[in-house]
This record gives sequence, structure tokens and C-alpha cells, in this order.
Amino acid sequence: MDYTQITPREQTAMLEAIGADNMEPLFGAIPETLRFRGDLDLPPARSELELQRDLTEMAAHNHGPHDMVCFMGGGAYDHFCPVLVDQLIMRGEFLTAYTPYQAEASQGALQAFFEFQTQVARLAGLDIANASLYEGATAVAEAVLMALNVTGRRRVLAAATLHADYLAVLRTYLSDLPVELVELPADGGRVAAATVRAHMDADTAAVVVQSPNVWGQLEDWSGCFDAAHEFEGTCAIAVFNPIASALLKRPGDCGADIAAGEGQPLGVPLSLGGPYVGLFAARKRFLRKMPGRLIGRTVDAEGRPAYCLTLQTREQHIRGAKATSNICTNQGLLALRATMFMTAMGKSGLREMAEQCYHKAHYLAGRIAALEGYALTFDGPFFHEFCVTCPRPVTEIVEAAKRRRILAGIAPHGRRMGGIGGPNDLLVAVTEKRTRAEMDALVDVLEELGG
Amino acid sequence: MDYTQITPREQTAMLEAIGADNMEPLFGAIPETLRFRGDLDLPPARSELELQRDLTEMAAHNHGPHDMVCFMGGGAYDHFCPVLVDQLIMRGEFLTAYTPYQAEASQGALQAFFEFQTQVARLAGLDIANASLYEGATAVAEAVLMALNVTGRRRVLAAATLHADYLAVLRTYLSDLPVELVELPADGGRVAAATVRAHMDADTAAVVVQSPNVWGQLEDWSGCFDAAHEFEGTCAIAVFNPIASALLKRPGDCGADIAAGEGQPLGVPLSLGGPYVGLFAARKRFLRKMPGRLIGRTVDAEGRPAYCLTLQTREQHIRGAKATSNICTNQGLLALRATMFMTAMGKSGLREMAEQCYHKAHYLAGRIAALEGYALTFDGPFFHEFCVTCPRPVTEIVEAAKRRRILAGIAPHGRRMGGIGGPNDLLVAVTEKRTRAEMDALVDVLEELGG
Amino acid sequence: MTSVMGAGPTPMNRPPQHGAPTQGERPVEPLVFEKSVPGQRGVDLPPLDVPRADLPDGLVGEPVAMPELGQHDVMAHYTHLSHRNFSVDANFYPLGSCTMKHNPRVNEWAAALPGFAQLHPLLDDEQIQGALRLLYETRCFLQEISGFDEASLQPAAGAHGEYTALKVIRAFFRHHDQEQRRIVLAPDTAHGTNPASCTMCGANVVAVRTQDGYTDLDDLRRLIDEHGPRNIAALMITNPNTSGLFDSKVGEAADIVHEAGAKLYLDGANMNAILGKTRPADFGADVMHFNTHKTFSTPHGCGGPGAGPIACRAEFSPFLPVPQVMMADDGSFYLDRDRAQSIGKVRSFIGQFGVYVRCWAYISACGADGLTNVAEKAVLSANYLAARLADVYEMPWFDPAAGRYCAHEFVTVPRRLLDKGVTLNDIAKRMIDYGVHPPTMHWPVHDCLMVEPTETESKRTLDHFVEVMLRIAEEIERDPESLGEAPSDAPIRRADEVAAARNPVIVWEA
Amino acid sequence: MTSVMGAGPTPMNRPPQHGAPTQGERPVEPLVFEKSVPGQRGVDLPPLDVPRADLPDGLVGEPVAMPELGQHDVMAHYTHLSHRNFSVDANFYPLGSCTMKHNPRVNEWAAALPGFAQLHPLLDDEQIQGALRLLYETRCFLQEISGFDEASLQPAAGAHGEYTALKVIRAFFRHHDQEQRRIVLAPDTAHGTNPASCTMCGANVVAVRTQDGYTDLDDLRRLIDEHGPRNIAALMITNPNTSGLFDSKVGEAADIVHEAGAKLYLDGANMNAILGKTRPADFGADVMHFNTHKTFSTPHGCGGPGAGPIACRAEFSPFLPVPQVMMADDGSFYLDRDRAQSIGKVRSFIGQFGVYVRCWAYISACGADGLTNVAEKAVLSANYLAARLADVYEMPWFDPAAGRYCAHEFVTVPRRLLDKGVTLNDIAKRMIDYGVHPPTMHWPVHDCLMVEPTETESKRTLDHFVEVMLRIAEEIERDPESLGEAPSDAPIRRADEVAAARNPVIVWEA
Ligand SMILES: Cc1ncc(COP(=O)(O)O)c(C=O)c1O
Ligand SMILES: Cc1ncc(COP(=O)(O)O)c(C=O)c1O
Repeated sequence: MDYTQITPREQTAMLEAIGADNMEPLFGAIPETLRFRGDLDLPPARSELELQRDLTEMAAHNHGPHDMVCFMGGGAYDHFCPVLVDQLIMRGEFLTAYTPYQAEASQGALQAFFEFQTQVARLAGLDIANASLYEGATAVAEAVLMALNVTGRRRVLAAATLHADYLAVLRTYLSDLPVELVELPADGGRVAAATVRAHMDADTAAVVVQSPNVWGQLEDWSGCFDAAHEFEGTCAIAVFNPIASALLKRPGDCGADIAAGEGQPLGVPLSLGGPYVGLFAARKRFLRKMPGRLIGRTVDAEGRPAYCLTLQTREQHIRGAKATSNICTNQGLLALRATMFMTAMGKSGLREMAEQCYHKAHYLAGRIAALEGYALTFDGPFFHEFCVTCPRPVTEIVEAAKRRRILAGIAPHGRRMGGIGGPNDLLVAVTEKRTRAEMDALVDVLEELGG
Repeated sequence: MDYTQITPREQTAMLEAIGADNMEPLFGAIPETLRFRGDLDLPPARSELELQRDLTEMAAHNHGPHDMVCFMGGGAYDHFCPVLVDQLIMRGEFLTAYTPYQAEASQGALQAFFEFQTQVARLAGLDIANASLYEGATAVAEAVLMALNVTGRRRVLAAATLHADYLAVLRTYLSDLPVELVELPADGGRVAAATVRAHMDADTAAVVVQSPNVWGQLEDWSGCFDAAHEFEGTCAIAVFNPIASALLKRPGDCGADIAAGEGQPLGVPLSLGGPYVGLFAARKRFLRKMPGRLIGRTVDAEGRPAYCLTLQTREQHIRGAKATSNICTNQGLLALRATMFMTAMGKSGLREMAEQCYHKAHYLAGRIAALEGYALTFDGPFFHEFCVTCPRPVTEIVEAAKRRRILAGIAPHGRRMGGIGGPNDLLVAVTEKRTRAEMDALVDVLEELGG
Repeated sequence: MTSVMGAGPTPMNRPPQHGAPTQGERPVEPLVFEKSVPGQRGVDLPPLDVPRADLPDGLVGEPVAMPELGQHDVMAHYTHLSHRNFSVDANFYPLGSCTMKHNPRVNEWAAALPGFAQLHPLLDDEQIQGALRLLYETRCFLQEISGFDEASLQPAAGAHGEYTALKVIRAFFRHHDQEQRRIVLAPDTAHGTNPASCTMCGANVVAVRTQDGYTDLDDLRRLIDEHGPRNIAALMITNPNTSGLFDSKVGEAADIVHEAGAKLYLDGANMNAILGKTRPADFGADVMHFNTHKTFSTPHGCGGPGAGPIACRAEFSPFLPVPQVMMADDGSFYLDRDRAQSIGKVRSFIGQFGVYVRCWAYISACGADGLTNVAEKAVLSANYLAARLADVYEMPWFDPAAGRYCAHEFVTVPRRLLDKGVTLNDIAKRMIDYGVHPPTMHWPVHDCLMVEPTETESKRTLDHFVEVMLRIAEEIERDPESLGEAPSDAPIRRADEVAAARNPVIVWEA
Repeated sequence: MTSVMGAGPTPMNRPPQHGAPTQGERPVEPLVFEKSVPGQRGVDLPPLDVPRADLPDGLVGEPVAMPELGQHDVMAHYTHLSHRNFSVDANFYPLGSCTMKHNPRVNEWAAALPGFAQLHPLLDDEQIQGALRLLYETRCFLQEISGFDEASLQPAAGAHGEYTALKVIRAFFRHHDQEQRRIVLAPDTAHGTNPASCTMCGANVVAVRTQDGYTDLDDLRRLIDEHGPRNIAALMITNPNTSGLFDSKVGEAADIVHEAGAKLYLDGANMNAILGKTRPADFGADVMHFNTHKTFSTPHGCGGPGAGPIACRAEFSPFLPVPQVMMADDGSFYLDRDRAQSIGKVRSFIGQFGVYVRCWAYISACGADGLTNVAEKAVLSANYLAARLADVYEMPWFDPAAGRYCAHEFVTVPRRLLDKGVTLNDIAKRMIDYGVHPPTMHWPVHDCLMVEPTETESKRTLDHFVEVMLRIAEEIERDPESLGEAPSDAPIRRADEVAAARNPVIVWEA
């Protein structure tokens, strides 16, 4: 089924209206030498029932948080999402619309994005936010590009404790530009303010610190950003987790100028890593340098509140090569999802979610640390993820847990996390979804393999 | 979560507006002696996450067509339903509206029900149809009640080959009324026209024949209804399957005056037997005697087409004890579902679905009949369900198939089907969803147990 | 509306607009049959993978004239229709007696789980232990909430519950050699299904007078005398009654009925007002039905599906319909289909299972305190609206100063406004322009509106409704004739219902 | 509209109306922040089942001022917002260059399957064999459709695909010791993302003139000469181009570029017009991106998510971003993360997986013949609209009599109508009153509309659109000023975009 609707009889009538005898003239602009005259080598067309069968079958060949207990984090977290979000987001009026270019025909999306911007700005503790970027890593890269652009400087300091993929993407994004990327080494799983200070100079455009960082550790944002600000104009970029922001001091509270992060924890399905949604907030002075769509509140011809895309002169379709970013299609539906999620959870719900993450993670960390042979790798404060050094290679532990249908965590030693950890390190994340019984079951597995 | 929204502070303000000091006066009409002052003994309130967990767990303790290959029928069939139906039906405008009493605020539902009535009338080959009854069995009972009402007679002939539940419900519905219910015996799985003729008399209000019948056999509707019509005024009631109607002669084509049936095959989930939707169609002359809601097409004050509930004087809320039926809430959402299903499948889709059922059932029947020790129980024509007499008790066969994750069919010997068959009989249904490979797998199981 | 009003709860879902507004024309959505194009099709099927069999001689018909639309047009059509429908999700919907409360979406998710939605009704009990547990627990919940010993989940809706219960009562009396008890008494304000259900099971219904909204107990006594106590099967009441009042004398009524050897039947449509506050078994009822689509938030779906489970005292247990869901001694669950004295089956298979999934989820979410809070907030909301509107919309039975409150709904007969020359229908249709679904009309008395806000609306919504009603009253003061034009901002102007009944068009003919 | 127009395809989804229409007021939907009531909450969580830990000193903040709404109000709010949005489901949406085709719901179902939607991105390859198969097959599909040897599924959208591809091209040249190739040529009608992507990877973009809608090859040659062939990295073209025309000279352009040692980049936004008819690799391109949200029907979601996979010749393979999905010799699938010459990562994890589920389902549903039919019907529909409208809406590059057809979209510069004193914006906003989403405006040339109907609309819809456009033209003849008032039947009147930019309000402050 190719979802076309024009019948052969209608096609004939339409060709007649066009004045063409058949379809060939309509493709006449393609020189015969360039025509593809074969059959594309694709599987035979599938009916909907066959699609249902084959996709169910393919999905059945996957195992993960849907049929196992998940302690994996590493930048993507298994949070609760209320069903109403899943159902509202499927409404065709949202699903099948595009970027709200025409304000009067798109007030629904525009108002929701305006709500999103406000919610993100508040979670970041900053003045303004955009209507989404692709995902966390590119959001960080865009933040750095904005800082370079605003300051005209050529040096970027990034904590080595950034999520491995975020660092990797940042490297890619800066690689063809006349810019130096300096990694700030960590000490005990965190970057010391003194380290920032030691690396600062007048050409430093930005200092990028993530908290919770790749180890789950809470960084000293205030200290690091104070150090950054010792050179006027340097942009302090906080990479943040929106759930943590509901409990802990936010980027803006700690002196950040720009905050970027992954919005996946806000009701977005894990979905093997995407589509997710990039969060981007900043202080007011960056308004005209922001990447991505911005929705503004205005009035209509009769003075009624109205919303529209604004400051489009920053964007590629107006400014071309001088645009603040090349982004066009962003992650609209995920931003809507996050908006609905934040509204549904609300002020106390988000706070409670964050608190539960914190308390549960600390319960599990406490129990594991008490096991013979296991120790927390770092001793700094953490939110909902922590690293454990195990008495044997973590691959053995992960395999043993799998047999109990538990995803014990992530091995930061592996390629997928940039190979940052030791072979016995295990990164464990705990969300509000985990129960005490599930945590105790993991402890049992570890205990059996311990000593 | 009890889904209330009024905060304590608002409650105070509201009580003040009412002029009550606290909640107690509002319940003052309940004498203290009648007040329930304890705590209801119910499980503790569950959060949404707990509901998700517990319901997933309960659902996991069920096995059926979702994780086995289904050859069960017996009045409920495992048909294909396109996803778009599942998604459209979840739209809140349909899900959370009620009976369209207010035409101007309910044109959507009204128009869809009008489409439903037209589709059902067409599938029945009759003039008119209502906007749904509860399900198949009560639809048949309502048809009989209408016939009694219209004719003023006191005798009803019902084929013994009616679905066992339909017969049972009919017995219940007629049991306190001054009416005689006569079962027409079957011969070779079908009721002969001569049998109908032999039982007819001038006091016979209705002759009820189902096709395909409880054995899956196609009855001689035309013959039976001709016999019924030898006494003027007797109502010929056809119990029909809407998918069969897309291929075979319809009730109206065979002389039926009234058609009733189960609408579940039209895109309604099996859902352990409900909610389903009763179909009810009739010739024009019954219009003012019909049970249930009727939607009429009319115009609005400016002459535009409009739809509204009509002939409500038939109904309980106007006519009380003299109403044509007591039905109030019917099966609106399932009727909408069926409407969308029929529209999505369309003329050729429904026809093809019916054809595939037919051809696949005959393929499987042919293969089974060729097995040593197995024989078709009856030799009349059938649509998509047939009875096989097996070489051993059917319980053994069903158990063996279960181990291969196949639901081999239904044992009509059991209580659930009214105990109508022999211990070695197996009722097998085949829909368009079944593949040749699945059918061959069932044949393999039977073969192993055969001989 | 002005910003104050616009700041209301259902301010506007003016959607994609079509048509040529400057011409004052309103677009029409054609029927699927009118949109049909020969050869189009919305969905395909896999190719047939078996040989074709011969079709049976003489039995094959022509393809049926179903609509022919491509998939996109199917989506568009029903999306458009949805935009032409008021709903709880988008509108305040205070339809009295119908309890149009919020429908949690987690319940829909649950009912759609493949392990529930794809169960064949004839599976063996051991294959459906999860489903049977859910049904059994639901049965227990209903027993606890009503205070009764037994419950049956068979009935498909409230009316079907009434019917089933009356059959059970008749079977009970037959068993006790009192088959002559064929008369059922019911207040003259009873819901239409009550008398209609009596008729369907061959009972004769006799109306009891109501006075000031309450059943007149003297009339009740008189009628029992008149017809002879030994001929009375039951009194059917609704409590809180259909005037929105809890009948304080319900205990006395029960005594009168029981003295006659008859049974008290409770129509539980209004249970929302008393959850956890009083239980039908405690106030003397013998049998009752619930409407899950009212009290327990199973969605109304444009008119169903609902469920009408009944609950009763143990004495009726043998007569309940089959099957009955049971727990065995080993803690497993089964369907009992062998009950010798049962009235038999009242519908095919085992009931509105999918509806009970939602019902279970709702009661489980609320818990005991939640259910009590539901009743409190429902009653609070109704009294709040009544108090704010009573000056303008007269309410015969509402007088808080005199300690006369309403329960979860109230009735107004806006006589002063009607005297200005508008009809009740004018008021109702004008509400549509304001995005509010009109209340129940002309029942239990002529020219009344019965308003039931439910417990799930916010104070903001309630306040908005008050403003709308006051504004309509103002409009009537100012220009009563203008209301005859209402609705002016709906997909259609007023529908001609008289023409519809005079010349009924029930199916489309091209 | 009259009955003829009303019988059109998107006739009306006028919804529940609110507000006081007689006063000519239009309701406003307040923000969630305005609706917020302290203490309300939409969803609850289970009680905490572990002891509370000490919170970290000095790191804890205040609760963030998120909205506080009950669950029902959350549902109502976003339902209302949905009613204020045009969409493909409810409206004709001929937004040029965006390919707003029907979005099959089976694809949404698939992406939501727990076995897809709930996969953690760092699971081991052996745990996600089904997902990796899907990705691998999608990669193969794209290679086959483009004729290229390789594809990467990493990029998140078209612009990201451009960026990624340009990085790959630069890496290729660096590897071949031609790092000096920093200039990218692109027609002056290029989509804005093309130059913006160049800038982001440190390339300098130089505009090539277009003439009559086509790239001017003389100018191309001139620029190559001017900047020196050895400094040119690539020519970025779109074909069919952004004027809706297939450039017959694309082969020649490829030769020119290749002669200079540079690469031809194809922006595949318009692939819908040529699926199965010609393949980018066949007409000389070296690298390209697809937009799955255009060509392969992954929903646009109010502006994403999309995906921008790239395809290329084998020579670029070593430089593609990581990870790459591979099939091992044993038929199993894995993610190759170790590619020494790779440009590295362009986003976290492994891409827009959920989008590819839909993409796979769409291509699998169509098959080879279906995709070709898609292109045919898309081109047929565009030419049909162009032919019916060309007399009234001038089209600079459409002249069927001269054999000049459009591809899947056409551009009109309605000069005669504009000369009557209306603006292009007036015309666009008037379309909203008729329920049609305005086409793309002012691109690729000033004062133009770019109309792309796609292949999934019925002839009925196309005819309705023609009537709307002709009617608007009539209105302009009759009363051009009235269009300045448009839209008159939308949730808002015309939005003041100038004020929005002058005094930007980007977040809500109470
Ligand atoms: C008081 C009362 N009784 C009975 C019923 C009938 O219930 P149902 O519509 O579920 O059959 C209703 C429904 O509106 C009612 O309000
Ligand atoms: C011609 C063309 N190129 C590139 C793009 C950018 O694609 P995306 O929006 O997916 O980033 C678009 C999107 O509108 C386009 O039309």
C-alpha cells in the first residue's frame, strides 16, 4: 500500500486537464540517459497485517527495560511517563503538523512551545530558552558555537567529565574550525574549580561543565563558573539534567550563562537513543544569538494574546551562511511531549520524582558499598547515578545480572562510553521507577559475585 | 489519585459561598443511623505507576490470541483491524462524549452513527438499522421482542443451531412472558425448511435462523423464511455475521424481515467477550417499533444537512413502560469503531476479507478432512468455521495444540457452548489473519494425534 | 469572551476553520458515501496464500456498497467529525444524572493491553487467571462499596442491570412460591429505564407520587394497600433521587416495602454522591445496579459501552445470572456456569470485560479515601454552583439557609427567565455557543435543567460556568429573541428535529 | 462554502465553539501558568519505599515554578491547543518543499511497541538484534533508492545531514591532502540550511546564479575559475530543484564539478518527485541526504523529529560518522564504533531510531512499485493543480504547451493579483479561512507561493483547493481590501509579528 488515492480513471482526467497524453511527458525533464529503468531491489510491498506481524517479530528480538529491570543510565534514563502524555501526543493535530510558520493556523503548537520555553528556562534557572534542538550532545555543541560567536574568542575548556558522546560531538563540531578545545582533567570524578582557573585565559570563550557528570557526580558549578568569570565575557556553559534541576541548584543559580542538556528524561521514550530533544537556555543578552526556533508572545489584530515564530532573522532561512545555526526541523513533537509531561507532573510531581531518584539511588549505593569487595568509585555527592568499583570484571557482573533479567548498569570501560572507566567499574542509575525489591535483587546478584 | 481538582483552600471558599461551615451539612440529609462511618475495605490507593505495574502483571497472566495462534471462533472472531481505527477511536471527542442528545453539539457522533446505520442496513440487505444494541445475543432477543410486539402473537420458533448463548439469552428474555419458545431441531447441522414448515402456525410471531450457524454451517435462509412467510405476518429473523455478508447473500436477499447479529468481527477487539456491539436491521415497516437509538438526517435552521436523534417517542425516556425496549446507554464507541472499520476496509476490502476467510477455512478443512481418523462433522456449505470429528477426545487435542502455542478451536461439548456437540467434536474457525504455515502447523498437531 | 471569561477553562478550541466566513456560510462534512470514489481503498490485506476454493452455489452475493475512500481521507473524515463533537475532554459537560467525570487515560491503556484486549471469550479458565482475578476483585470492590454480599458483572448497562435484577427478584419469589408478586412500584420521577425494564420482564409498574422531590410515603402505603401487599414485588427507587436529593426517609420506605414482603431496588445511577458516606445495603436496599460509566469513570463513548453490574443480599445469590466469577479454595479463579436456580444468561459470553478493566483501575486508583473524596467534591461542586446561581435560576428544592442542600446535582426551573419569552431549549442551545454542553432537560420535571458538575472539574471551570449562566440570563433580560437564533457558533444552526421525526431518513440513499 | 465547495475534502472541522459570538469576541486559551492553582497536581507517584537520605549540603534548590494543574485540566488544555492547529490529518497542507504527505498510523503503532520504544541506547548488540536488523535494512533501502554504496543513519534532520556530509567531504579531501578545498558552491535559490551548514563546518559558501529556475552552468564555470578549481570542495544542488523543476543539465553540472576535482552534493529534500525514476548516483551526485520526514512519511510533529540520513559513494565510507550499523558474516548485526578515519560522532548514541522504525515501515509498505507510484502521483498532482490554476496564478516556469512541466511542486508569483493591491500575506491568510494551510512563501523568489500537494491527497481535495484559490482571486477582483482582514475565521486574527520581534517575549512572566 503506497497510500496514494488517485484512481486510474481520475489520473486520465487529470492528465487531460494538464494536456498530457500519459505520465511520460511529466518526467520528460529527466534525460533518458539518467532515467532509472529497472526495478528497485526492495522487498515486496507489505500489507498492514504483514507489517504488524513482521514488526512485532522484530521487536520481539529485542530485550531491554520493557522486559528487564533497568539500572542503565549514562545519559538516557528509564523514567515514568503518564499515559495521558502518550495519548495526547498522538493527536493528529500535533503529529501531522509542521513548523508553525503560519501563526494563525498554528496557535496550538506555538502556545505549547511557548510553554516549553518557559518551563525549560525555569528548570535552567535562566531567562530564556529556545523551542528545542536535536538532542543533548548537539545542544552542547551549539552552546559552544554560540559562545565562540558571541565572544569572538578561540578557546574552549570542556570538563573531561562530560558525557563521552557529548565530548565526542563537541570534538567533531570544533574540528574544522579555528578553535582549540581543551579538556579539563578530573580529579576524583570531578573537575576542581582550581583546574578551571589554571586553564583560563583571555581567549577562552567558554567553560563547559556537566552536572551530574558522566560519573553521576555533582560538579562544583559555582566554583568552576566563578573561575570562568574571572575573565570577563567568558561564557559559563552548564550541561544539565532537567530532573536533577527539580531538586538541586539549577545552572542559573550557580552562575551559568548558558545551559544545554538532554530532555529525554522529561517523558521521552528511551527508543534506543532517539528521537530525543535538546534543551537550550541562556541569559537574556544572548537572545539574538540563540540557535533554533524562538516563539514570541504578541497580540493579534484585535489585541488578543497570540504566539508566533520570532527573531527569524537569526535563522538559516533568512540569514543563510550568517545564521546562528543551520538547524531547521528540530524536535517539535518531543518538545510538546516534554511540555505535557512537565505540566502533568507539575511543580510538586517533578520535585517528588527528583527526590525519589535521589533517595533510591542513595539507598542502593549504600547497600552496594556495604558489600564485601565493592566500593563507590568516587566520594563526591551524586544525584541518581553512581559508579561502583567491583571485585571482578564488570562484564561478568552484567552477564550474571542479565540472567536474572536485570540490566545492572553500564560499563564505562567499553567503547560505547568512550572507554573512560576501569574494567571493574559499573555505572548504576536509579530512577523513581525502581522499587526497593528490584534494588535488593541487584544487590543479591552483586553479593553472589563479590568477596 | 482520585482525579479531583479542588484544593483545600478552594473548598473553603466554596463552602463559604454555599454558606456552610464545613462538609458535614452537605451530607446532612443522610440520617446518622444510615451513615457509613467506617473505612471501605479496599486496597490502598494506587498511583499511576503502580497501576501500570499491576495491570501489566495481571495481563501477563493471560494467554490467548495475542501470544498463540487462534482458531477459536464460536461467535467471536480474531479478525484484522487497521491501526488507524484504534487511534481514531481514542480521540477524546469521541471517547468522552455521551449519547448525542444535543444535536448541535454532537454532529460528529450523529453523523458517524448515521453512517453506521447505513452500513449495517446495507450489510443486512435491509432498509433500516439502529445505532447499536448491547451485543449479538440481546440483539436477537430484542428482534424477537419486536416481532412479538408487532404481531401480537405468542409463539417463537428458534433454530436449535443458534449460538448456544443466543438461545440461552432468548430463553431468559422470554421466560417471564406469556410466550412459547420452540426450538427447531437440526438435521445434519442445519434446520430444514420442512422443519420450519412443520412447526409453523398462525400464532407464530417469529422464526429465527442463524447463518453461519453455531456449527459454522450456512443455513437455507431462503427456504426457512419462505416457510415462515406462508403464514402472513410472521417475522423472519436472520441472525447474521457481517463479514459473511460481504461475500454471501444477505438476510434481506433471502427474505428476512429483521436481521440481528454480533458486530464484533467489524474491528472490535476480542476483549474476553465484551464490550461488543449488537447489530439490528429491519424492513422499513418496523421503523416505529425499533428498539434503540435512531439517528435521522434533517436540516438545520439554514437548510444545511444535520443529524439528530429521532423517533425518541419509541424510547424509554419518553414512553416509559410502553417503550419498545428499555435500552438507554448502548455501545456507541464500538459502533463508531465498526463504522471506521467498515469505511477503512471499504467495499473491496470487506469483500476480500470475507473471501480470504472462506478460502482459508476451506483449505484447512480440506487438509484436516484428508487426515486419517478425522472427518468433517457435517457436509453442508460453510463460511469460515467448521466442525471436525476427531479420533479422540477433543480435550486431548486442544491440550496438545496449546503446547505448540496453537488455540486449536472450541469444544462444543463443553459447558461454555451449551454442551451441544460430541466429546470428539472440534469447532475450528479461520480468519483472513491465519497463514498457510499456521494452518499447516495445526494440521501437523492433528496428524500426530490421529490414526 | 472578555479576558475574564476567556480565561475560563474551556475557552476555545476553535480549530482549523473552513468555509467562507465572509459569506456567512458554514461548511458541511459530506457522508463517507458521498465522498466515495470507485476503486479507492483505505487498507490492504496480504495476498491470499492458499488455493481458492469453489464458492457455494447460489449463496454468493454481490459486493456490498460500502464506502470507497483512500486511507488519508478516512483519517481526515473522522478527524473532522471529532471536531464537530462536544466532549468531557474539551467542554464542561454537566449532563445531570450522567456523571460526566474525567476519564483517566491510564485506564484506556490498560484495557488495550494485548493480554486483556486480545483474549478470546471461550479460553479455558486456566488461560485467563489474570483476567478472572481482575473480575473477581471488581466484584469484591462493588460488594464492599454497596455493602452487599453478592454482585454480578453480567449486565451490559444500567437498564440491563435493572432488567437482570428484576428477573432475579422474580426468580426469588417464584422459588418462594410467590410468583404472584408482579407489581413494581416506582416514583413518578423515575428514570424511563425503570418502568421499561419492568415491562420487559413481564412486571406491571405502578407510579408512586413524589412530593417536593421526594417519594410520598403515604402514597406508597396507599398503593401497597390498593394492590395488595402480596402482589408487590418491589419498590424501585433512586437515591440520591432524580431530583438530586438524598431521601432521608429511605429507611422508612424500606421498612414499608419489607413489611409488605417486597424488595427494595436501588437504581444506583447516583452513587457518585454517597460513595463511602452511606451504603445501599445499610439504608435498606436489597438489590441495586451500578453504572460503571457514571460512578467509576468508564468513558461514555458517545453512548456506551457502559456496564450495569448488580449487587444484592445473599438470599438472591442462587438466582444471579451465569457465569459468575469465583475464587476457588486454592486461590485460583474460575467461572461458575452451573447454577441450577440461575435466571440463566442475560448476554453472550462473560460481560463487558474491557469496561471492567477500566472500572478496576479507577477504583484501585482512588482507594477508600479517594472514593469518599469523590463524593464530597461532587456534592461540594453541585452545591457551589447551586448557591451561586440560585438567585437567577430558581431551584425548587435548594435552600441552604433552611438546611436544604442538593446532593451531586441540582434541578432548576428557571421560571422567571422563561417568562420573558424564551424556551428552555433556547437557553440550552445558547450554552453551546459558550462551549458548555447543555444539562439534562425536562426531567424529572418539565422545564427544568438538571446540572451535575461532577467532582473532577476545577473551581475555575465551575466559576466559568456561573459566568456563562449569568451572562445568558442577562441576554434574556436584554434581548430574549436573540436566543431563538442559538446556537450561532456551532457547526450547524438549530437542527430541525420535528422534520426529522415527521419524515424519518435513517439511512443514506444517494 | 456552498454545497459544491462544502462537499470538498476538508470541509469543516468547526469544533466545539466557545465564546460569545454575538459580541464578536474570540476566546483565549490561557497558558498553563495562568491556569495554575497552588496545590493541584496531574499525576501521582508511588510512596517512597526506601529511607530518605541526607540531601547534599548547599546543593539543594527550591521547587521549580512548574505549572500546577489537575489531570483533567491538563487533558483539556492540550486538547484545546490541538483544536487550534492545522494539520495534514484535518487540512490540506501544501507546504512547498516540505512534502506534507499522509502519515500512516501503523507506523506510529510500530514505533510505540515496547520492544522498540523502551530500548536503552547502551544495550549490548546481542540484546537488540531486531532493532539493528531494522536499521541495517533501512540503510540498505536508502542505498538502493539512491543508487549509492553507503549510507549513514546518524544525522537527526536534513540540515544535520548536510552538515555531516560536508564534514565527510572535508575529511575525504584532508585524507587526500586537499585540505585547501574550502569553497562550497550553491545556487542562489538554495535552501537556507545549505549555506548555514557550510558555515558550521568552516567552509565558505559562494552563490551560483540561477536563470529561469535553473543553475546557470556558465556562472558555475566562471566561479570555479575565479576561485580556482583546487579550492572547490563541492557544489550543493537540490534536484528537482527548489523551483520545482528537474534540472536536465544535472549531468553536465556533475561533469563540471568533477572536472574541478570537487564533489556534487545533492540535497534530497525533493526525492519524492523522482523515487524509482532516477537515482542520484546515476545522475552524478557523490553524496546526498534524505529527509525521512518528507520522502518517507515520518510525521512532521509540529517541526520534528525528522531524520537526515546521508548516502554516498564508497570512497567516502571510511569517513562516515560512528556508529555504523553492519551485518556480520554470520548474519547477525552490530554497531561498528571503531572507524579510524571517521569524522567521529555527530550526535549522541545511535540516531533517530524511532523515526527509522516509521521509515522502514513506510518503505516496506510501498515496495518498489509503490515508491515509483508515489513519485508519479506526486508529480501528477502538482501538474494538475498548476494546469488548473495557471491562468489566474502566474507561474514563471510552468508551460505544458511548451513541454515545461513542474515536478512535485510548482511556484507561482501571482503578479496580476498582487497588482490589485493585496499582499502575498493577504492571500496566504485568506487561505486559512478556507481551511487550507498556506503554501511556502517568498522562496525561492520574492512574492511567490510554492505549492506541493503530495501524492496522498485525493482528486476531490485537489479540486477543492482549486476552487478555493479561484475564489480568493475573485475576492481580490471584487474587494481587495477585505483580504487585509484575513483570517477572519481562525482562533486569532492576524498575529502582529513585527511587535513580537521588536519587543520579544520568549518566556512567560506573571
Ligand atoms: C437514574 C438512571 N437510571 C438508569 C439509567 C440507565 O442506565 P444506562 O444508560 O446505563 O442503561 C440512567 C442513565 O442515564 C439513569 O440516569
Ligand atoms: C530543500 C531543503 N533542504 C534542506 C532542508 C532542511 O531539512 P531539515 O528541516 O530536515 O533540517 C529543507 C527543509 O525544509 C528543504 O526544504
